[in-house]
Amino acid sequence: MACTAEGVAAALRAAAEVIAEHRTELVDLDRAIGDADHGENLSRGFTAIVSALETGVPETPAGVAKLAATTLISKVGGAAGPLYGTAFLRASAKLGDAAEIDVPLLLDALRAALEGVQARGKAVGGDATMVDALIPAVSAAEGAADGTIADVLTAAADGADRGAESTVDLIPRKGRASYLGERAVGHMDPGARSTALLLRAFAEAAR
Amino acid sequence: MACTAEGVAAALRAAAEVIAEHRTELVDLDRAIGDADHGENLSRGFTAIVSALETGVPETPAGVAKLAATTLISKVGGAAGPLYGTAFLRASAKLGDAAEIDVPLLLDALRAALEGVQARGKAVGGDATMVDALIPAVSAAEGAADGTIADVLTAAADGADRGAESTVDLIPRKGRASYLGERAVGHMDPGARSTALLLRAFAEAAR
Amino acid sequence: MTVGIVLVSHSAKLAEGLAELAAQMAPDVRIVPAGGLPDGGGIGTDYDEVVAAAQRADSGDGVVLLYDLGSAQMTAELAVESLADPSAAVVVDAPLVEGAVAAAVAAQGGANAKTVGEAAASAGVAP
Amino acid sequence: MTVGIVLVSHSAKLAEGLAELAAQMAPDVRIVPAGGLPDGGGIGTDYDEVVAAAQRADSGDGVVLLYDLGSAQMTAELAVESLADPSAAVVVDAPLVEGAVAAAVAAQGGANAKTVGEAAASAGVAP
Ligand SMILES: Nc1ncnc2c1ncn2[C@@H]1O[C@H](COP(=O)(O)OP(=O)(O)O)[C@@H](O)[C@H]1O
Ligand SMILES: Nc1ncnc2c1ncn2[C@@H]1O[C@H](COP(=O)(O)OP(=O)(O)O)[C@@H](O)[C@H]1O
Ligand SMILES: [Mg+2]
Ligand SMILES: [Mg+2]
Ligand SMILES: [Mg+2]
Ligand SMILES: [Mg+2]
Repeated sequence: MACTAEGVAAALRAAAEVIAEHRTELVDLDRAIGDADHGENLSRGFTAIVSALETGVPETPAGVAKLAATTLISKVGGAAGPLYGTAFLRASAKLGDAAEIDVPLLLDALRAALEGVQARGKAVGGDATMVDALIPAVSAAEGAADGTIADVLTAAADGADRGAESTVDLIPRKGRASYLGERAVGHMDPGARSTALLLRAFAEAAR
Repeated sequence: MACTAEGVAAALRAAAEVIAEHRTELVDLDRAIGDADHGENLSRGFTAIVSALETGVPETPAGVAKLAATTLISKVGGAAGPLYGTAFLRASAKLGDAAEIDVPLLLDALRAALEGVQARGKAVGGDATMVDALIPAVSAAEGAADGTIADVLTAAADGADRGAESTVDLIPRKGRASYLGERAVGHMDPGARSTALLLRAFAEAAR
Repeated sequence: MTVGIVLVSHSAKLAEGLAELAAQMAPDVRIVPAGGLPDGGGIGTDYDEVVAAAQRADSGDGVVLLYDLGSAQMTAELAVESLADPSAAVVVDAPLVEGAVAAAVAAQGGANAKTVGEAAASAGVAP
Repeated sequence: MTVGIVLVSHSAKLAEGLAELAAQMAPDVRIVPAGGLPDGGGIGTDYDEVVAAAQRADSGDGVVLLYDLGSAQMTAELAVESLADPSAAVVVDAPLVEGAVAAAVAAQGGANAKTVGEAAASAGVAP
């Protein structure tokens, strides 16, 4: 699938399906160390993205990313809203008016997304948040820069999976889970898990 | 009027009337540096005391004071409730099972009331609270120890008037008015004013 | 069993909303709001409601009371003094919202009353 | 005119109750609650409501936004960035209830946005 506006829209629709499938899993992860709404929050957000895309797909990949951003910001209702919203907003800014995303642009967008999440939430690596999925995702994507868009996104998803796994052993220092301190150890961060799921959905859509 | 249980009940009824008459004044004082409810709060409390006394006057002065205490604590709804409530509670404890209050017992009760207010609210003299009315009231009462109950209460009321006046120039350090800092200067503390009114009502009732 | 929490506020809505918020992360903790004057009488504290709330919040492991303003603190302290066992309850100086969430999470984790109170008292701006 | 205040909370009730409480001592200040998900949808923050609240709270002298939890802080910050003039509003790290009362009193006294924010940030346990 070419990484045009339509391609990005298709990837978001695929992501919405994956989120719907994993809604209960994300709720359960969040129940253990948070407030049991991460699956619900993202479902609400991605369902709204799908609806918005039905009304009309913006002309550029940047436009689609911007629509995803504003929708997530308005609809998610939890920390994931401003965080993923800012990620898509920063990615959109990088995409500019390109009609199609190529690998260098994708890498720029991924880096911008990570920077956006960190600017918004002030988390660093090791704080047991979605940042711990995004950091290895971006590194792995950079390592796959010689491949296709699908290769880059698959590498990113693999990195995010490893990063999400790494949060199991961490003491959370940001977000609600930080209230639990050591009691959170042994649990995967729900936001890190959803980051991995989203990147996997994007990678599959890019095949 | 003898300072029996009936006498104390009569003094409380007189106080309720005075509070009703000065309700707007107390509300206005509290509007300037607080939340405009001190007159309302005390009205509610003293009206409830009058009702409770209609059901039956306790047998001892201590019993009447205790009834006033518990009623104020339950009904006032603002800082004055726990403060005046504790004052009457401590006074009641001092009164023990005496059938009539004499001057030494009255002085003990007044001192206990002041101590109770300070224990409850942690205010000291100069903090621009009802404590600034009570401290000179107790001193003046002690200075009139050679007189009658009415003399002692009149001296206390005179002291409280001077004390209430002194709060005009103070920067509040306790209660809501403390949020205003220097902006509260120039205003009389509503609780100091109500303390003076109550003592004056008791003094008149004792004539 | 867990330590109970009482939220003493001048506003019924504030206390109820905060109880819901804190309960999100502490489903097994008794978090009892005690806000406003009786019978929808508006802004103020209700001593009798605070006493009742402290009794209801106690499942045998003690109670921590948090408050909004100074007069609510005094009401809470009087309420504790009136309990059958005043040592079973403690009024804690803490930022109300931040303290309630921290206390709820600590109580959910099985902490004792002293630790729950410390969690509230040391709660700062939210992470 | 006075600085406006927005109370960003996960709970509609909490925000509304706190707005009432803070308004008691600040009758001339625009204190706008922004709590809960849209349409009674429960606990969460509503970005669009926060943006609207910040606009409504501003009478020309600026706005101070306070929040309950970290995700409300992020929502508030995004809302401020979206304003026509983001420099007219500031999100302040403060204990929500104590900060709101202190900020309201400062605003009522005619303080500017910087001073109102500082009053909130330095609010501790209630006097
Ligand atoms: N300050 C932060 N920085 C980065 N990620 C964060 C931060 N706060 C929360 N998160 C992420 O958000 C996830 C929770 O999202 P969600 O459940 O939607 O929000 P909430 O905690 O408001 O209910 C966490 O698992 C974590 O990955
Ligand atoms: N900590 C305190 N110590 C002594 N007196 C206090 C204290 N806090 C408040 N007060 C008194 O209470 C009065 C206000 O009473 P009221 O209006 O009934 O209470 P609230 O401030 O809760 O509305 C003040 O004028 C002051 O005299
Ligand atoms: Mg959550
Ligand atoms: Mg949530
Ligand atoms: Mg008052
Ligand atoms: Mg009041």
